[in-house]
Parts: sequence; C-alpha cells; structure tokens
Amino acid sequence: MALPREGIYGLLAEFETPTELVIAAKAAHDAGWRRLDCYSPYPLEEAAEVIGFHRNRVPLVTLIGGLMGLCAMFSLETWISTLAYPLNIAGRPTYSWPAFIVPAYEWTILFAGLSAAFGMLALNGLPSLYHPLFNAPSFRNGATVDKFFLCLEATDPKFDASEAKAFLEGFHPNSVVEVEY
Amino acid sequence: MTPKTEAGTGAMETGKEQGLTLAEVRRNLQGVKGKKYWRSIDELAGTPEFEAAVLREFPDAAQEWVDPVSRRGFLKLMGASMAMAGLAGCTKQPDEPIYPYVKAPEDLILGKPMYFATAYPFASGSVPLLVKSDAFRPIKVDGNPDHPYNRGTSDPYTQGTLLDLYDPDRAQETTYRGDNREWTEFMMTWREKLIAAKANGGADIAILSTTVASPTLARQWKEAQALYPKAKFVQYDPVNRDTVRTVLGTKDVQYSLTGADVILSLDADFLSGSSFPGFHRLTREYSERRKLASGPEGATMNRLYTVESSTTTTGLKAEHRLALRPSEIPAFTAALAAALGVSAPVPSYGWTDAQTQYLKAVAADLKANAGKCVVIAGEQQDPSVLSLALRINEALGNYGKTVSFTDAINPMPTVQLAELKGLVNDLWSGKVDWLLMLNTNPVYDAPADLNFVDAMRRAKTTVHLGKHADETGSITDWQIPASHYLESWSDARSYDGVASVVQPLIDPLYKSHSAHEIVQAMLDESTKTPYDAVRETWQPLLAKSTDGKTADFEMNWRKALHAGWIDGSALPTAATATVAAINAPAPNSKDAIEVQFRPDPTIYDGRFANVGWLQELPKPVSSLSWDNAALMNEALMVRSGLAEQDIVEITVNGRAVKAPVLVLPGLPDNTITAYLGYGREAAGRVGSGTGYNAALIRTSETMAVAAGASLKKTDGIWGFAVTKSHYQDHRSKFFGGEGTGNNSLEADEALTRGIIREATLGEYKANPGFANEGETHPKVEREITLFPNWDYSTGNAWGMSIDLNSCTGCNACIVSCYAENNIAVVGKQEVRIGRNMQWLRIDAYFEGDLSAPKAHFQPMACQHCENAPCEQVCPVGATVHTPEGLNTMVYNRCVGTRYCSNNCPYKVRRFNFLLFSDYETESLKLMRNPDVTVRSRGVMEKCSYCVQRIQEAKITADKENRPIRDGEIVTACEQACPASAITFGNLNDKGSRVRKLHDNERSYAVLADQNTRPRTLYLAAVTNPNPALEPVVEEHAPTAG
Amino acid sequence: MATKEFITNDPRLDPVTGELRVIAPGQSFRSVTAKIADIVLTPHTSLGWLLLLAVSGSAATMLLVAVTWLFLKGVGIWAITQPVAWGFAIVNFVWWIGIGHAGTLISAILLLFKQGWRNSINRFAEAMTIFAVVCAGLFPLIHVGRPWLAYWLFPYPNTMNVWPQFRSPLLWDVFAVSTYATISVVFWYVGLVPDFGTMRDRAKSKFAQYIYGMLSLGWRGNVKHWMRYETASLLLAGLATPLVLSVHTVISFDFAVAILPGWHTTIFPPYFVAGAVYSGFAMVLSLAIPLRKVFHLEGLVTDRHIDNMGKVMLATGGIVAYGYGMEVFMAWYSASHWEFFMMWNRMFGPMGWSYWVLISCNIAIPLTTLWVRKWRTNLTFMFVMSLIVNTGMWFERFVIVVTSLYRDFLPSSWGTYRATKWDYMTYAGTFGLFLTLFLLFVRFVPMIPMHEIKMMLPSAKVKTAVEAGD
Amino acid sequence: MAQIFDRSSNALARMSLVLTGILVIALGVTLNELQRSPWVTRQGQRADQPVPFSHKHHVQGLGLQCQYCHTSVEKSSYAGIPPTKTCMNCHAQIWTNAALLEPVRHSWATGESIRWIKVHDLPDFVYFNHSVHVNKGIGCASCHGRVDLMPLMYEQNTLQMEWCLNCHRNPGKNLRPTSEIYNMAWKAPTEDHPVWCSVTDAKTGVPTAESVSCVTKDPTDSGPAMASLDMPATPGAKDAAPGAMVMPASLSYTKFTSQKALGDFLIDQYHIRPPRQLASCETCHR
Repeated sequence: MALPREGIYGLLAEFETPTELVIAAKAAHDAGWRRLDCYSPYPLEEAAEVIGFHRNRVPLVTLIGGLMGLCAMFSLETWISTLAYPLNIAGRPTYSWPAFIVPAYEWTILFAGLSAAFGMLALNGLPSLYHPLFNAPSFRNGATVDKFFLCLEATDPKFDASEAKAFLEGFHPNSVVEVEY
Repeated sequence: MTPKTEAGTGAMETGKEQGLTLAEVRRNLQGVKGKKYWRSIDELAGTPEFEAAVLREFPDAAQEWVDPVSRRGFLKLMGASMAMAGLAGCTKQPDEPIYPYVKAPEDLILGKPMYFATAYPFASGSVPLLVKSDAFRPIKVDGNPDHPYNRGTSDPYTQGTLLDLYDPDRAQETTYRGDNREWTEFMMTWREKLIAAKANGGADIAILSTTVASPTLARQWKEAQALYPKAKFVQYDPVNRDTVRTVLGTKDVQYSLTGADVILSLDADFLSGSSFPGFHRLTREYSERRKLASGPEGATMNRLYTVESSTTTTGLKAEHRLALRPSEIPAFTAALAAALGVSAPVPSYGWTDAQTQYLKAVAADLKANAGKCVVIAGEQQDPSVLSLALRINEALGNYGKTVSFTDAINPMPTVQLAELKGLVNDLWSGKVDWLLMLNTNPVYDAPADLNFVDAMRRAKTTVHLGKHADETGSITDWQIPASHYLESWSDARSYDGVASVVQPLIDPLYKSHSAHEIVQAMLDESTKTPYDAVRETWQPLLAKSTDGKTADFEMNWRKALHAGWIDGSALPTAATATVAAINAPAPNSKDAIEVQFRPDPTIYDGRFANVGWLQELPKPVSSLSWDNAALMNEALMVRSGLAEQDIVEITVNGRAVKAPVLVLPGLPDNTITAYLGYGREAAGRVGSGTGYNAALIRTSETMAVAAGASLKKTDGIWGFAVTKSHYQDHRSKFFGGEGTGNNSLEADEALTRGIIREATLGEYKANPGFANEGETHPKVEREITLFPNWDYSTGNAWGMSIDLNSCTGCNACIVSCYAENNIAVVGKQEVRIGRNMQWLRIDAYFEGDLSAPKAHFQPMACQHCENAPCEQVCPVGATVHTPEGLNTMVYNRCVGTRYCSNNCPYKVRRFNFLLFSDYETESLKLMRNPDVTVRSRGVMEKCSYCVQRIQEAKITADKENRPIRDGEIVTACEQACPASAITFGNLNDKGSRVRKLHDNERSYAVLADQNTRPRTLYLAAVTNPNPALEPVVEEHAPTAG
Repeated sequence: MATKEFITNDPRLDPVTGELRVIAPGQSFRSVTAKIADIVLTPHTSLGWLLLLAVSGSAATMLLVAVTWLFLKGVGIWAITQPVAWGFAIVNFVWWIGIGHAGTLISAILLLFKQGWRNSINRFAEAMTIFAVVCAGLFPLIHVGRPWLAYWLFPYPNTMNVWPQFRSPLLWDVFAVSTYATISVVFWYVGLVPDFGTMRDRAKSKFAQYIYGMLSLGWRGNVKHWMRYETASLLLAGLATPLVLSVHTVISFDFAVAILPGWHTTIFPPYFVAGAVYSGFAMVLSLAIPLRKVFHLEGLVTDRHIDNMGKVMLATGGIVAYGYGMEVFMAWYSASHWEFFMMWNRMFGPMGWSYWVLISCNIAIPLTTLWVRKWRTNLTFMFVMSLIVNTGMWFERFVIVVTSLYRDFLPSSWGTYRATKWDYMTYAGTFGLFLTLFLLFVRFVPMIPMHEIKMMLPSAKVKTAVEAGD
Repeated sequence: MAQIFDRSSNALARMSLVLTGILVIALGVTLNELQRSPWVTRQGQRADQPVPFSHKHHVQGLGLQCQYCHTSVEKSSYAGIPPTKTCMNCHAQIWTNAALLEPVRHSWATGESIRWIKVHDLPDFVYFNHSVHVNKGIGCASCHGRVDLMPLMYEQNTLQMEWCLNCHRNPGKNLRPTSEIYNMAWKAPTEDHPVWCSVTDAKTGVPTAESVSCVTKDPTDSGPAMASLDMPATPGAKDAAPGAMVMPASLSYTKFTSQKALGDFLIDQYHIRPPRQLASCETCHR
C-alpha cells in the first residue's frame, strides 16, 4: 500500500441504500460539514441537493459553444462567397444567405455538442484516473455497482478522525474506513 | 482512335507538343507495328456468337468483358490516377524536359498555328480545305473559306480524315510476303518487270485503282499507256458513278438550287450523304432558301419533295416524302415523266391512291414552276431514273437554269463495273502477270459473284498500295504503305470542276508512298517526285496569265497553293448534254423483299472503318453507331417473326449473310437497307469486327438492289449501340398522346414540351410569333425571378443561334467538335450503356405514325444557361459562370460528383466514367489540339462554346486595342456546318448576326419554362407544304402474319 | 375487472398500470450489473459469435475488394451512366443514413420525453446509428469520380485560393453528415463513461481493468459529477434531436433543390425524416430481436419494447404513406405536365415494377398488419416485418433516384439503368462492415446502459419518509 | 490492494489530451506551409542543366536583349527557348572549345536537341500567354525576377494559382510602360524617381504601346528618352530607340510619383480588363 503523503484523505462510509446515504449526508451537511462528497452507482439528485449542490455551469458552456459555431460558419461562408473569390454561380447573388443557413446550423449543433460533452468532463475534473478513494477496497467493489458512499474529507476544518468516525457510525453504515492519500 | 491500347506509362498529357520535332515523332512511332494489334476473327468483340454468349450468360458483365477500356493495364490506371492527383496542386510535378530546335524553321512561331490550303480528293469531287497546323502537325481539317464551292464548310468524312492520318494501325513498312523490305527493293523489281514487259507492250501488267481523282495521275497514266499500250488500268470503287457514266458518258451533271423553288429528289440523298456529289453546295443552296431572313412579309421558301426507298434526312426534311420500294422508283419516275410530257414507255403498275395523288401533285407543282424547279436523281438507282429525271428537267426548261453539264470531274471517267469484270476475266485467263492495286480493297468490296480473291491469285505478282494492310494488303505479295493525302503531293477537282493542288502538311509519318510514284516508275523519268509531277501537269496552265500571255509560273504556282485552287482550271460547262434514253424497268412484285445497298453515312464504303470518330458517330435517322444493320420497317420485322437485335440470315440469289435487325421508321414495306463498309476483318483495332459485310450478297448484277430476299431468324442477340432513347416506345397513346398508337412517345413528348416548334409558311405569315405563343410554347420571362438578375449588359455576351429550318442533320458539326476538343472515343460497349462523349448531338424526333413519320432534327449541346442548374449544385465550384456568360467547366477542379449532369435538363454533360482518353498511343498525341485539356478519368466535360477560340480572339483583339469583330470567333460546329445553321457571336453587339437572330420572332428557348435562360436559342422551323397534298395518313400499325 | 384477471394470468404486465412491463420483476442492482457486464467480461467467446464474425468479416473484405477495384478503374465499373448519373451509391447512402436515425431518436427524443422504456435499447440503438453512419459516409466518398480529391469539399486554406461552393446541397451534406457522425459518437461515449467505470471495477484481468479504467476517465460516481453528467446528457439529447431531423432534411435537399421532376418537391424533408425513422426502427427490431434471444435479455428488452417500436413504425409509416399520396395527388392537382408524366412513368414506365415493390413493402403489408397488438408482440412476425420495411425503404430511394433520372426533360436523352455486379458487391459489403462492427460492439461494450436501468429499479427510489425524518 | 493507475497518471492523462490538441494544430500548420514550400514549388531551386547557362553574364554582362533568344514572347503564348543555332551565332567564334559548351557543340554537330530542364513549369491545364502580358505592360521581371542577376536560372515566384490571382485581382500594382517591359532594373515610380507619361491620341485599333509613351527623365529636359514596344531596341541602349526622336515635342506629360497612380493610368490607357474578368476561370483554364 502506497505510503500516506499528507496523512489521510478522508473518512468513507458505505451504505446499503440510497435512503440511508441521503439521511447521513443531510445530517453531515446540517452539522456544518462542507468538505464532503457522496458517491452512488446512478444519478442521485437528492444526495446532491442535501450537500448543497444545486446548479451547474454546463448549459452556459454549451450556449457559448453553439454561438461560436454559428458565427464561425456563417461568417466563413459569407467571406468566401462575397470577398475571397466572388463567382457568378448560376446567376445567384454572391451573398446567398438562404443557402448559407444550413452549414451554419450544423456547426452550431456541432460546437454546442462538443462543448457540452467536454465542458462537463472539464468541470468534473475528469479524467482523473487516480483517486485516493480507489484505495478503499469497499469503494472499488461497490461504488459503481450497488453501494452508496459518504466521504468526509480531511481538508474540512471541522475534520477530526475520531470524531468523524463516531459521527458516521451513528448512521449504521456497512463500514467506515479511513482513506489514505 | 479507340481506348484499346497496349499498357504503357500513364503520364498526364494535354496535347501540348510544342517543339516536338518530326524526328522525334518518328522515334516515338517506331516499334508500333500495325500487325501487332491484329486479332483473329473469333475474338472480335462484335461477332454475333460472342455477343450472344456474353449477353446470354452474364448480361451485366457484358461491358466488363467486351469493353476495351477495361482491358487496360491495372498499374497504368493507377499511374494515370496518381498523375491526376499530382495535378491537384498539392503534390509536386516531375521534372519536365524542354527540347528546343537545333535550327528553328524560318516561318515557325511556336504556339501560333499556321493554315495551309489543300484539298481532300474524293471520288465524288474533292473537298477544298484549309488545314490548321500546329508546329507542323495538322490538327484540324476544315473547308477552305475562300473557295466558291464549299465556302469553308465540310462534312463528316472530310473531318474524319484527320484521325485517318494519325491512325496507329496504318501500314508502316513495305512488306514482301510479310517480311519488311525497302521501298527501293520494290522499285527495282517493278522496274525490272517493266523492262521485261516492254517487249509485249505491258500486256501482262494490270493496275486496279480506286477512282482516279488526280489529273496528274491521269496524265502520268496516259504517258505510261503510250509506252505500254497493252497495259491495263482499271478503276473500281464499290460506290461509284456508273449510273452517270451510263447516262451521260464523259459528262457530269451539276444542279443549282439557288433558283429552284421546287426540288424533287428521286432517291437522291443530297442533304445528308456527304457521298453525294456536290453535297456541300447543294446543302448550302437548299438551306439559303429556307432562312426567311426577310421576315414574314413576302417570305418565300423552296419546297422539297422526296421519293425515296430508304429513310434519309433528305426524305425527312422534305415537305412531302413518298417511300417507295427501290424497284418502284424507276416506274414512278417514268409515270411522272409521262405526266410531264416526256415520251417514255411507262411500265404498268398498281399504284395506291396516295401514290397517284402524290404523283399528280408533284407533277402539277413542277409544271407550275417550270424553269424554277429541279429534279435530282440518285446515283445508287437504276440508270433510267437519272435518264428520265434529266429528260424531265429538259422538258421543264430547267437546262441552263438549275441544271447544267460539265466534263466529268474525274479525269478518267469509265463504267467501273464493266472494267472490273474485264480485269477479272483477264486474270482467270492468266493474261495478267503483275497486278497492282492502288488504294483499293477489292478482296473486301468487289462484287461477291466475281470471286475476286481466287482471280487475283492467278496473277504471279500482286502488289497492294494502301494506308492499311487490309483484307487485300494482307494477302498480296507486296504491301506498300500508301501516303495519306496530307502527306503527299497530288491534285484533284471539286464538284464545280475547279482543280486544287493537294499539298501535304507533314512529312510521311511512316515509310509511305503514293500512287503517283508507282505510275511514274513506268515512265522515263522513273523517280520524278509527285511534287514535280504535279507541277509539270499545271505548267502549261500556270505559265500563262489569264489573258493568255506568258506569266511567271512560280508566282502563279504559289498563288494557287496559297488560294487553294488553280485559277482558270474550271471545266467548260454546257447547258445541255446528250442523255442516253434508258427506259424504266417494271417494278418487282410487291411481296418480293428487296435489299438495297447504300454507302454508309459515317464510314462510306469501309475506307473510314478504322476512324473511331466516324464509327462512334451516330448515323443520321437511326442514331446507330459502331454497326450497320438490316434496316427494315416494323411491319416487315413483325411479319418475319423477328425482333430488334435478333440476328437474321438474309438469303438472296444464292448468297447469304447474317445481319442484326433494326427498325428504321419510314422504310417502305418489304425493303431492307444494307449499308456497305462493315464486317471488316483487317481494318484495324477499331473497324475490325463491327457490323456485317453487305458485300457478301452484293453481286455485279445487283449492285444497287437485290430482289427476292428471304429472311431466316438465327439464334443469338446483337447488342446495338443506339445513342439516343430508342424511338420504339409506342405508348404515346396510352399516355394520352396523339395518333394511332404507332406513334413515338418521345416525339409526342417533344412536341408537348415545346422542345420542337414548327409551323407551315402559311401559319407563320398569319402569326409570326407562333414560336413563343400558346401553352406548349412557353417563353423566357426575365422578370420572373426570386433574386436580382445578373448584369451582362457590359462587355461581351456570348450566344448562339441554331436554325432548325436549315439543319439537315448531316453530322459534320459533331465530327468537327471531336477534332477541335480532343473528345475521346469510348468504344461500342460504353456507347451501348449510354456513355458516348460527344459534346454535341443531333436529336431526331419522329412525329406521327412511325411507318410514315415526319422528323425533326435538333442539334443539342450545352445551352450555357444564365441560371445554370448545373452550377448551383456543384460542391466545389468546378462549373461556374464567366462575366461574359459562358458556363465554364474547370476540369482540373472537378471531383466528379456528377450532380451537375443530373441537374442539367438538357443532359448535355458528358462524364469520363473510366479513363477514356488515350494517353499512350504516340501518333494520337500529335493530333490533339494543344489549346484544349485532354480530360482524364472521373472528370465532367461539356461544350465550351470553343472557349479556346474565344480566348485566342480576345487576346488578339486586346493586343490591338479593339473590340472583337462579329464573325471573328467561329465555333468548330459553326465552321463545319454546310447549311450554316449555327451562328455564334456577341449578343451585346447590336449589329452582330447572332443578336439579329436572337431578336427574330422565331427564336425560342428549349425548356423555357424551366427559367434556365439559355444563351443558345433555336429558330423554329417553318415548312412549305403543298396545299394540294394533305399529309398521307396510312395505317401501318404492324400486323403479325 | 378484466385487467385484474389479465394481470394475474400474465406476469408480463405491470400490476399497477396494466401496461407491459419495461423490466421484468425481480431485478436488483447487482443482478442487473452482473447480467449486463458479464456478457462482456466473460473470458470465453461463444462459437456462434466467432462464426458470425467470420461471415460478416468476409463480406466486409468483399467491400474492400470492390472499393479497391473501383479506385483502380473508376466509377465506370458501376451501372451509372447518362442520364442516370447517380445509382446504387447514393441510394445506399440515403438508406444507411436513414437507418441511423432511429438510434438517435430513441436515445435523444425519447430521453427528452422521459420515455423510460427507451433505456434498455438506446445503447445498441446508438451503436447501430454510428455504424450505419460509417457505412453511409463511405458512399459519398467513393462515388465521386476522383476520390483522392474528395478533401476539396472541405473549406481549408489552399494555394489555389478556391473554396467549396456553399450553394450546393452536396456541400450541406458534408456538414450535416460529419456533424451527425461526431455528435452521435460523443453522445454514445458520454453515455458509456459511467458503465466503463462499472466494468473497470468488475473486471478481473489487469488488462481489462486498465483499458476500461482509461475509457472510464476515472469515473467514481460523485453525485455532483452525476448532476453535471445528467445536464450534459439532456443538452446533448436536446441538440441531437434537431440534428437528426436536420440531417435527413438536408439529404432530402439533394433532391428537393434540384429541378428534376420527381426530385423538385417541397414535401421531401418531412417524409424523408419519417421514412428514415421508419426504416430505422425496423433495423433496431432486426437487431434487438436476435440479440435478446441470444443473450437471454428477455428481462430487459421486454415485449413492451417490441410493441412500442411497432407503434412508432405504424405512425411513421403512416406519414410516409401520406407523402406518397401527396406526390400522386400533386402530380394531378398541379396540372404540371412534368409532374404528371414523371408520376405516370414512375408507375407504368419501363421501371414501374420498382414503384410497386416500394408500395407493397412500405404501405400495403406493414400498415395493414401493425395495428394488431397480438402481432406487434409476436417476435417472428415483427422480425420479418422489419426486414420487409427495410427493403421497401431501400426501394423508395431507388425509385426516387433512378426512376426520376432515367426519363427526364429531353426525350432524346432518355436512358435506362442496369446495376452491375460491382454495385451489388459494394452494397452487400457494407452489410458485412456493419455487422462486423456490431459484433465487436456486443462483445466488448456493455450493450445496455446499466446506470439507467438501475435508476428504474424500485430500490432506486429514495424513501419519502426520509424527508420527514429528523 | 493497489490502484490500477498510480498518481502520475492524472497528470499524464490531462497532458496527453493537451498534447493531442497541439499536435493536430501543428499538423495543419505544417501541411499549410508545406504546400507553399519550395519543396513543392521548386521556388529558388537551380535545376541541374546540361549547360550552366548564366543569364547574369549574358544579360547584365553582355547586355543581350531578352528577345534575342526568347523571340516569340511578343507574338505568341510561348516565349520560345532558343535553338542551338542561337548559341552558335556567337559561340562559333568565341569560347569555341570551352568544355562547358560541349553539349551545345554536340547538339550542333549531331542535330540532337539540348535537353534543358523546365524551370518555370506550369501545370498542363493552365494556359498562359506571354504575348498578352508583355503587350499590356507586365515586365519580364515582374514574374521571372531579376534574371539579369541570376548566374543560374531559378524560379523567383511560386507560380501557384494564388500568386497569379494576386496580380489578376489587382493588375495595377505591377503595370509598367510597355517601353520598360524588358528593363530588368525598372522600379515603381517614387517621389525621387518619378515617371512622365503622355497620350498621343487614345485611338483604338492600334497596338497598345503606340498611343502611350512614357519616360523616366523629365521630358522638359533636353532629349527625352523614350521607347515604344513595337521597335526592337538594340542591345545595351534600351532607352534610345530611334523612334523617340520623331515624337512631337509638344506632348503634355503627366508626372507619376507612385505605382498606384501609374497603375491606374495604365489600366485606363491599356484597356486592362477588370479584375472580375481577369480572375474568371476561363482566362487560364480550358
């Protein structure tokens, strides 16, 4: 096992059901814990809510991306057809905006889509192939399958190993383990 | 040219051959031995058995198997593709060498073409030419604009002779029994023979030649005859003018249509057959009377009646056409003659009412226009027709007005068939020891009953002088390559009797020689060159000036060369001539099937069989390319239990030939038209194995028509290459069209859609604007537009006008376009699936009952639409509009999506589906027009209005700071057209001819309702029917029996 | 009450709604995970899979051969000619793209409509989309005369100073299809990330752990991540919906923008899209039914899915039928000779047969039978039906492309069209390519989204009592 | 149990993402540069010619006129590569046995062409016409560079389409009086080196040069130096064509101190076609 760098990362409690997790998380948050995180095998909105995570910035990123795509393509088309090499195509005006709509439209979607996906990953700080939590065998076995975890992190000013352990055990988790760095 | 070539390197090449010296040309050509390409008859692509097998087993594979293109090497294609990729501009080109001259020729400016006057010697009269030469390589053959006879126009054959010159299959070495020999060796043996023969006056020497067109050759022979009184000189062509000889002896008849208000053609195809004497002038004069330049008021037109046994454009252009079986025509003529007061016996015959009515009307019309009419007789008819026709003309007082006579333009006028028979008898009787055959191919085309091959074998030594080691040349002892007329000196007379000097434009590509040299060898100055011989012939004439005093020969000679004809060489003309009175034979019984033999409209008697352009050229009326067929009307086909593409065995007086069946609308019943010139076995890579050889059933008795044929269906299918949608879709009625149910859907559609617009003279006068009125005649409406119209009002605005009234569908324009624009020949199998590359095509629509149709011919090329549908859909902008209104196709930008072709309503775009252009054959590279890119595989192409000529003119004009003059730019098609139906010019120039024509109320745009705004407009046709003759409506719907 | 009894005798039905169940009862988080993940993680590869791979692989090789020959010889080896300059290549292109559409529709539109039943089929529907687009995208590329210059269709700075021509629908295709491909892949992958996490954690072999670990980007199920993830998925779905509608619209422009009778018609966009979905769902069925049998997924891909897809086909088929009807009606009502002749020729012309094949396969057979739920839930019937509809939809494109071209404006240039062996080889080859990719997919990627299935299990709900709890 | 990935992998993963991005961009830039690079265009490369012919020596040193060798440049699309004869005109007398000239003598003796390597090699589908350019005021040097300073001939410009368009879209900036076409040292007019031009009578139908005459020395000074295109200037004295004398002294000259002004003037005088036409496809492609 890798030597601890800065002591422990946090305390990890494993629960059997989402309900238990949400109860514990809510209590922890009410008790003033701020540096804490919940882990579940599928989206668990309630958990996020109770630890005070309400809205994210993915939509904004997407919007910006989309607008960029729109402007980029439409101005490119206009520049090409009217300035770069204006040609008489079938007697149509050089600035044939109706025809330009389609590619611009497609690029709007392209850019928006890419920003949504990559924005989400970036905001989630992914990829992070290594994470202290993976040191906890229980986490490795259950987090993405059928178990629910609450982690009180050591960086929280309130953090004290023994207190925290006691606090968590108050919710009858399957287990509480220290997670090293 | 055909794409079938040996594998080689596939480097990109644009025909830019600047600075290539003749030495190099020869070097390039070395090792290309004609024989190498020969194939045994079995593996010929076209033989029925092979075709049948292919089609029966794997139809879709047919093209894979037979398509010449697909036989090419694998790597080469890669090479070519990569080369093209190289031209994409993103990879580097290989090093290109420059070979400058060592000593530059004085008069040569590389990049500037030179023009030389010469003439194409042809049996029915030579065609005066002005040939374009680039770096001393002839690259375009056109009529001589200054010559009074053809005024710069030409015809398919003449245009084709260019490719004939560069034909890679030409014989290249003198051979003796297959081994290469030197020409000098031959001359030695020949001289020896002559010396030996001196004693007996050359009794055992016989020369068989094609019709002699050269006065010089005639003179040479005359002198030789003096030395060898007993030697024989025989002329024979399978298509000859024996009728004229029989009727007029040593005279020729000349017609003038300028003053003819009424024209009656008796089986005379003078509008499409370039083989008809005087074709160029007759067509011009005919069309001049149909231009209606003066507008509707007091408009006058000539009127054409055609009585014919085949279906030709002359017949279909006629106001009133009567289809008679070949043997009925003499009798009809006799009846007509009688009606016009010519005393000649009339064979009794049961004419139908319609025929009698027709006869009456024609007779009346001719009488009414006595002296202002002309009766023209066909030369492939019974002599009586010509005899009677001339007598009718005399009776009508046309002599000296529309009909006149000259001495025969061929210097040695003879009845060829008789002479040939004589020669064959001599051969059988062993009289002939040496037989020399000059530019002729009797083994292939002599009448079958003479059995010429065996007769020929009786001669001890046989010599063949020919451009190809053809059927004859491949079995004679000596085969000597003959020089092309662009390679050697000679002379000839055109239809109007004026002589031209045939001057060469290039040194012989191979070790070839001309007939002059062989005959000259019989004389004392045995090695006198043709050049000197020709000069000698004209010495007397040119050495004295017009007023008879002596003049500087050299100066006059140069003048003659420069002008293209020899002043004062015209033959004396006479108003009358003694006409042999020949009586018309009685027609055959109506149920006797008659087979008539005609020169092929594209390859004549087979001498152009290896000219790819002409092979691929769709024949007028039938649109059939690459083959001939047993052409018959549908009734006969159905009665005989046949279907199109079936192979039928035609048996007539004991001889049989297998021929594929094709329906030709308008043929008389029980009549089969067989074109000569096909079924060649040793024509070369292109001509061999196309069609069937009609000469096999053509005997000396039945040169024109053989009666009493019987038809037997044999198994096998022959895939025809008919270049346009086949007109046999009878369901026009089903769709709600006109007629009896025997109409062509295509034609009915063409009329409904206003593609063809026509009126009679009366209707036109009553309503001059008919062409743009009515539901089916939509007109361009410029104000109807979603976006502002593009402004073309400044600078040049190119446009074209095509006069449907003048166009006779003779195809000259198409071949001219081939030569000018380096168009590829794709081969029969590709044509069959519709991939022919002609930029210009002539659409033929058959109106009314297909058994007695009326036809409309419409030259169709890129219309250069101002709102071009093709441009809008090209994703890479490879086809765009220029400020001057051209719809340009930028080949090197084209990626080949073919979307433009789909969106072109006129379907005038052509796509290189495979590598059609020939990049290997050296001789063909010399022929290409250096100003036009040779298109490679995967590229779209189309008519460019000859943009290279436009650019040339623009540069010249710009350098001289002047606007381009009207008529300064002449497109290739316009240049060739004998009827001057095509006019090109600047629409912004108020005074230009094209502008005037566009303003003419008869001008209309095809598919105007599509609002494509074509720059090419058509002048609606106006016909001048005889009110007395209501259109003959007969029910010919086929009935099985 | 009738339904009650019905429920008792029929376990497939949901006791509450009386609807067919989306997921059969008795599934737990772990069982679901095991069921799906183990198909992939099992070390032993079934013989059938290998055999299928061999077959499809060889078909794909045939495609390779055909395309190689094509590049060597030129598009002339196909039947295309004048006037029919577009043939199989474009027909197949449109057809394959159409196939793809159902995938996006299921994953995107049904997601927006919160259609739970989509969850078990959307993953392989999307996979199908991507592979179909791969096959489709191949054709525009190889059908051009000079494929080595195909990159000229993209706007990039070059020494020629020339650019693509943006008025051409073909260029619109370039952007539509490339965007469609990209977005589909991204959407698909984003959906896979959490499942890759699961795979990583369940994988035994170090190698598998490593690969799936990489692909999962270190996903650890943080609820905050999940929130952003959900938003992104919704946004992607929201974007994919207009995209999928636009793609076939743009493709229909290839024809609608041209002036050719039979192409130049405003009804194309809607009925192309409908047709696309129609054939797409047919294809999903052709894949889902065998898959569910082979991998015993009856619990996850239930009759409810088959039934619903049948309904969608019925609806879209109806729209398509309307489209055909309108074409005929307009041909008569417009009183335009062009339209009238085109329609007449399409029905009774030399190639009329193809029109009647299309009518029977797309309208006559399916739209009369799909009304019956009994048949809609009959696997064999639905499987056959899906094949019929796919055939019909292929012929629809054939009719549009070929029978409009071969007899257009000038009667003189009317022609005909006869496909060559190379046409058939290329078409058949794309099936090989498609199947090969699909087989690899089912072997190495969880074909059903586990986290979405889990969300639907009863145990996934957070008990409401909690809210009150202290 | 150890993690699948160790700590460093996070950094690695993110870095590799960034790297990929950078690589893609780098590749694009490289290709873009490559298509214009001398490796593709052969710009500035000295081909390995059979004879190391020095334009510098012959033009600058001996003052040979361009047309002496490139005879057809004014008449034809093709400027013309001199035949061996042209070389021998002088080299029959001088340097008669220089080793360098062996190929020339060999060619002369055997009648085989000297095999030069094309230095200015346009793609075959481009139809360039020398005559119209020199007749309309585009000097040799404008495209071929200072040939008189090139010991070995090389390609000064890329000859790529963008380069052609560069001028066809704005011809003014390269126009010069036709009398200065062959002047290698010609410089665009400036304040201190102005150009004076006069129009005799702008009539059409006469070659471009005839109506305009330009001088580089102030014509009010004695003996204005002029030349006009249609008179072949003799080697060395490019500004002293005999024709200059007969010009009426009473010409009203306009003074030009910038290429812009001169260009506009000449465009007008030489009737240069508008850019829309010059940049149209059919101008170069057929």
